[in-house]
Amino acid sequence: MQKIGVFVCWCGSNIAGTVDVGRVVEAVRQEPGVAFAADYQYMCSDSGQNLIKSAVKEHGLTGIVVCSCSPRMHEATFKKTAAAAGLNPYMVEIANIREHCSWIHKNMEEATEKAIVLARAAIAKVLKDAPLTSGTTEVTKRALVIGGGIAGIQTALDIAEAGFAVDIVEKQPTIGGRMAQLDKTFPTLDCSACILTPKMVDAGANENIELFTYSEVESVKGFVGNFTVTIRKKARSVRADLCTGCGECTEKCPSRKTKNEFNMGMDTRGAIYIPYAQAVPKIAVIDREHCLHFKTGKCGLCERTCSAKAIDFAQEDELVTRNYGAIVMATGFQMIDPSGFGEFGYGKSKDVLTSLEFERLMNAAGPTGGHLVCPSDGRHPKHIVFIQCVGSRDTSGCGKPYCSKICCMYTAKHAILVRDKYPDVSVTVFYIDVRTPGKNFDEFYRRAVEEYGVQYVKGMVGKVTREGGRLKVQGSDLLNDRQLHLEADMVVLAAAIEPDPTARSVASMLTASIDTNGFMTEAHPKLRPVESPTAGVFLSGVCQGPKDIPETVAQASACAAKVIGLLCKQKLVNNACVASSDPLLCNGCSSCEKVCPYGAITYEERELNDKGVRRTARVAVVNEAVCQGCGACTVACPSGAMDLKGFTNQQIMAEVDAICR
Amino acid sequence: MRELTNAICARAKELLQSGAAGRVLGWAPGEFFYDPTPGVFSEGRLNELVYDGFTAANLSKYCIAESQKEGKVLVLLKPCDSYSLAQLVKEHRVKRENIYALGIPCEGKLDMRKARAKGVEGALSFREEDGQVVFETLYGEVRLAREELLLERCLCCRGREYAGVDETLEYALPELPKRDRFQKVAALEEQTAQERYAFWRGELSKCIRCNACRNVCPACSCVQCVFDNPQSGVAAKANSTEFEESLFHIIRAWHVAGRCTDCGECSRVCPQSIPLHLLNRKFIKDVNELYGEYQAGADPAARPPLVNYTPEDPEPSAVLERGRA
Amino acid sequence: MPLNTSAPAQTGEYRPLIVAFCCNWCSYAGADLAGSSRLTYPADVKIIRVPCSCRVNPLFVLKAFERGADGVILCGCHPGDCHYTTGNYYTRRRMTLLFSMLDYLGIERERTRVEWVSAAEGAKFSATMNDFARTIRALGENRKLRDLRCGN
Amino acid sequence: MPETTRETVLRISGTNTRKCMLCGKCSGSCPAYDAMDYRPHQFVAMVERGEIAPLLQSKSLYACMSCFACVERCPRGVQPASLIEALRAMVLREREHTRLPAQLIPELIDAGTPQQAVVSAFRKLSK
Amino acid sequence: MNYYYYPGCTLKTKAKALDASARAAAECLGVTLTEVPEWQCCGAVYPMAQDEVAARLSAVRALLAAREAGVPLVTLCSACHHVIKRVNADMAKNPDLRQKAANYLGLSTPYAGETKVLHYLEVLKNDVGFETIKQQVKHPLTGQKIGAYYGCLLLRPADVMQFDDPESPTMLEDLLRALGAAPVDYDQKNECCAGYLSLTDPAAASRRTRAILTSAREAGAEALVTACPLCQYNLSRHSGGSLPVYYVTELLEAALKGGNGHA
Repeated sequence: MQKIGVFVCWCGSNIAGTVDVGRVVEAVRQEPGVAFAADYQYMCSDSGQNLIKSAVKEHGLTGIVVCSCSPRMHEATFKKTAAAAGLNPYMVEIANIREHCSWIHKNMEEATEKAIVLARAAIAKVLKDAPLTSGTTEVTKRALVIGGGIAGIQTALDIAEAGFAVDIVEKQPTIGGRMAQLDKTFPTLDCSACILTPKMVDAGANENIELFTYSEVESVKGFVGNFTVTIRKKARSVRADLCTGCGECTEKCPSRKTKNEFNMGMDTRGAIYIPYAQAVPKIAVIDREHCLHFKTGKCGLCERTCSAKAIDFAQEDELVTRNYGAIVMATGFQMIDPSGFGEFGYGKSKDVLTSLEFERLMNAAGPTGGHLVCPSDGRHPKHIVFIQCVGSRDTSGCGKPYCSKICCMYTAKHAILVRDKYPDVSVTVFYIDVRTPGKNFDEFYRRAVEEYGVQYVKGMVGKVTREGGRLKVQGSDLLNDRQLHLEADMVVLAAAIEPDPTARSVASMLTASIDTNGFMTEAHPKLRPVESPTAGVFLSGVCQGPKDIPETVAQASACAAKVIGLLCKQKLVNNACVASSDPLLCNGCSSCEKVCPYGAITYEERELNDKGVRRTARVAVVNEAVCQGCGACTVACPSGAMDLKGFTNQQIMAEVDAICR
Repeated sequence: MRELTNAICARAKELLQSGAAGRVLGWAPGEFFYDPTPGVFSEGRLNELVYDGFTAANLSKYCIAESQKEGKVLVLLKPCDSYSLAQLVKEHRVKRENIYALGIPCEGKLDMRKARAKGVEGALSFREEDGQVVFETLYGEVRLAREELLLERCLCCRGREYAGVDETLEYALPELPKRDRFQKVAALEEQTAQERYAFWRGELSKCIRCNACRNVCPACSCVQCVFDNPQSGVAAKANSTEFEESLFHIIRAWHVAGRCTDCGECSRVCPQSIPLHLLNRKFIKDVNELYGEYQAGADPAARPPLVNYTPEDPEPSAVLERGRA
Repeated sequence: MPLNTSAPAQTGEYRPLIVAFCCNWCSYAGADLAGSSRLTYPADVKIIRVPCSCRVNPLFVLKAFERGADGVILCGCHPGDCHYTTGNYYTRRRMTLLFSMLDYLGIERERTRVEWVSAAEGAKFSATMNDFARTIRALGENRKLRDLRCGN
Repeated sequence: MPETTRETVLRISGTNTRKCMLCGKCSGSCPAYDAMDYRPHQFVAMVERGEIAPLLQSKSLYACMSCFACVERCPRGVQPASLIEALRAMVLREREHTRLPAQLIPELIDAGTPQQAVVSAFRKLSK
Repeated sequence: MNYYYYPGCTLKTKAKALDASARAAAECLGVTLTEVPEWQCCGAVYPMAQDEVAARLSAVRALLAAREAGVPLVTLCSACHHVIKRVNADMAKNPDLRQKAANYLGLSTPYAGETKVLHYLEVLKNDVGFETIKQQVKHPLTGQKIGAYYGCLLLRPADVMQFDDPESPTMLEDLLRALGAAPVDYDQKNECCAGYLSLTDPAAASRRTRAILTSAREAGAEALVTACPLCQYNLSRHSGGSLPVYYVTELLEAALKGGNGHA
């Protein structure tokens, strides 16, 4: 005979403001099996938990129902409470009367009625609960970081420092990511490459880190602690073990028309190339799409040039399969193509640039050697207009509804850099809001205005036109109640940033969820910001949401800490809610085996004692360490032999019954 | 017909003598001429074996129990029955190594209900002559065209291919009609929801829950049926309401969906003449239309449609919009 | 802010009973987000948490109807985003066929629905439930499945 | 007097002024900006605040070219042109506010003036 | 290729050249344009006020006629196209307006936007194909530097008009290229000529057209083309003859058939 205790939480006024908790308590007392019912202001507080513990002891409760917030919030808390009181933690059920009731209903009568029904369903379920114990599995002591930008590098370095092996998969031929393309960094104006390249070198040299550059994740199987990942190492056509990175071949390559990705296509590179001087690993790669040898079979100049004999035209993609305990998403971002905003003239005039292009234009290793000139004709500009929020905070269709977060600060940086280096160039910034929440950020923006005389105009540009070889910018100056018509030599668009498109396919392989904007969803937006809801998958950098460098690095290290915490564990406690098959009911038909995504079900011949009758039968057996408890098998099973612990057929039917009563 | 029966017996005898099997699963005379029943024959009793217009029973399901016994059993399978056995083998329900499957030809089986509806009363025996069935009755001879008496399923015969038999017995027989088996399903789909509801309510209300459909169905071969399991939550015994009563046929059709070979035994044995095969055929038609042609039992390697998917499968909502202008 | 969807139950007003099966990872979390965003939907909707939409046996759906539910809705992760990789693909086939069968039997097809709601789609969850509840209210009480077979 | 509530303007215009994030792109795009006393962004803000009366007097109602640049470029889907049109309609629906008496037409047109110009002027300026 | 054709009032009077050239070119290209029977003036201005029903009715009548004939409705004048296309969208998307229009017109089946509204240029581009036109050109406009002027009404609001990229349209240029001309790109091609104000505020119209003409001239244009009679009037009036402004169909006809003086 079960003795159930029901504990109704007020959650301050969050629940009690809309649900008459007293009436809920009264109602559930009448339910069969309920031996105790009480309400309390904060059931999750120490004293609330103590109330539960003492009630368990005093009334000899065998099961607990807590009517409170979502089980996603405090189910674990109350399971611990139950365990502390000597109950099996799986004898706890939560009735979600906050998120699913008090917060969405305004009428007390109605909300109270619903709360009672939800409580009844939980009671009906707990009456059919059985004590469960969890199994354990080993943890593979190796992590995979997907993406080799500053986020991935930092996460990998921290994990490696803690003594664990970690692999970085980067689709480009070098690690470094976006940060390598930046000139200076705000708000300190230190050189981006100067602070990034030592980390790239560290990552390349660290014996715990293995780099898979020019590589992509091909497939992912398994689950937390035991992922199996196949990585495709694309053929570089250059042998990594032989190439010395001397660069001879890149200079000799006769195919010179390929747009240089590193410089945002503002100059060209050879078909065999090293992305940039500080590349790690510094190994050449042949871009087969543009290589004359691969296109016509005629060239082979690089092969003849290479004294290390590293060129290998016959190289093929290589698949590497490894096991990992944890996987980190660090797939980063790209800038949107602002061509969708034709009014700004991007694509029509070469002097209209994105901020990232401008970044390269200012950089000493950039297409102009760091000389600020108009891309259209190489003239020295007199006036540069920056336009903020191009495609950010835009719900009209071609933009992004969110704030890209970094543009205000980098635009201030650009403005300062221009004014610092070329005091003769005037700078105007059109802004909607200047957002500078960050250490020394607002001070930096004020320096742009006060020390460098950057003109900040509150308003948006309506149209950029070409006139007399220059650009004409028509925009509003809201604070001065006028429409401006400014002549400019360059216009720089602070285009929105968006998650790198590869994130979507990788996330899909990891079964990690993605939000409507393509950013990775975190397990909890405030309390678990570096974990994906998928156990064993962690988030580092902009793949989770727009971030600047210090934030990215902070999150990368936080992410590493979480990974280290996982890899430190000797064993992982498994989900106790696993499938199990009643051999006496099993037909042996293999339907369940076919739908199991984890291969957790196998079949074996067993001798059975069927109510005194001995028979041998082919029956399903569930590997509890592998089963993740989805329940697909339970529905595939026609005889009902397969059931899911914690969510049994009887339990769910009982809930249905209680709700429909 | 006698000639074909003799041929079957002769081949069966050879097989028994060669040691390919130790006994024969076939049809034995029933209480009346029109209800031969499944039976197991030793070599000596082979002369009792019946094979005529009324040996409609699908013997596949009996292989589950027979294959568990000592020695090999020779089972006689009409083309459509062979798919049932193949499906059972695919589901590991039958020990295939204990079975010798002999595919035997079929000229379509007869429905005594149709004969009665055409005025055959007090029938004592029957014989077949040139596409006609001649009933000897208390009131004299009645002659009816064979085609008029064919079982519903035989009017939509799916042909003379066998699935997974060890050998087939060649014997020339006239072709059977090949009507569209989904015609009635499509006609129902065309109707309004009200009309369909009225149709099914009328049919399902006739059910007396005798379980004949379940007992005869080769796909309904669970070790224990959910309706007999008080733990399942659907068995009538466990409930005070009439869940099992009202939803039995939906659940039964659901449980055999993707596994049902459309052998039509359910409708044949229903004492209330409920067209139960129309439920199964609805699932088969949907599967064929939505996920590609699938015939249960035909391909031992093919994944059954309900334990399979493609990322491009249509959405439930889109499917319900079908035909809704 | 219109709150008509959560209008108090007036005497005589028909209130349907709606059972919503929500997968733990996406849709239940989406419902939580609807809650924390205070996006209302009618109290007629009662949610049952399942680990994955593929845990929902058609028997549960039929059982709910038989016990007096007027509408049953299943919510899961978007196809391709299943926490268990493939669960919702099976759900999709199963429910497609089941709903098609119910339709074939003449049960109003609007009484059953499958929606994919991610953990980020609180607004979609609320909108879906409002729409479904409105549909079910318009349909009225579900008698058909219970009466499919007359008592004899 | 015409109804002069914010709600009326919102209903007739079918636009939602609360979506505005005060970026000023409408006024940055407007080709009639310099001829206006109240500018497109001010229409949005003032309607939102319920300051309808001054807008009914505004000469901007007759300066707007209905070119829809503000509608097209608004990042938030606000339609300043629809607000201006709604207000113009509210004024014109009062007969005494007809801005284009028919007798004036002959002196405004020349031999080449297309019908379209006359028809549209009537549509925009009279009731 | 059969269509209902809605000429509109201006094409029957001051812009007969637009109408005549369009019909002639259509005939050459195997496009059959049947004039909508008893069409009424569309009103020349799309009523943005959501409570204006009467002003939408003549457009609905034309749309209804096309629905009954089961053919797309083709327009040519930018104003007509704008009005009819947007009213069509209203009927499809706004149940209130749809019902009110049905009540006014006494329709048993309300008009719900079933008719496909096409601009003449869309027919040329999508149904005839610029490539086909190119092959049929007998008198190519080789070397002619022509600026395309789109104006406002064809392009905006783009979500309803769906004519071309509202900021960087290319449809006219693509056609001009098919005709053998050398289109000139300039940034004012989609800016307003203030046509609606040409009666009441000629100064505004003058300012706007000057900006457009200057921009086109600076880019090297020696002529402009447009599809709108009001734009054509406005631009020619202020160009002082320095920059001829043609209807696009005039050039089309000339290229297909030869003849006309300017081509």
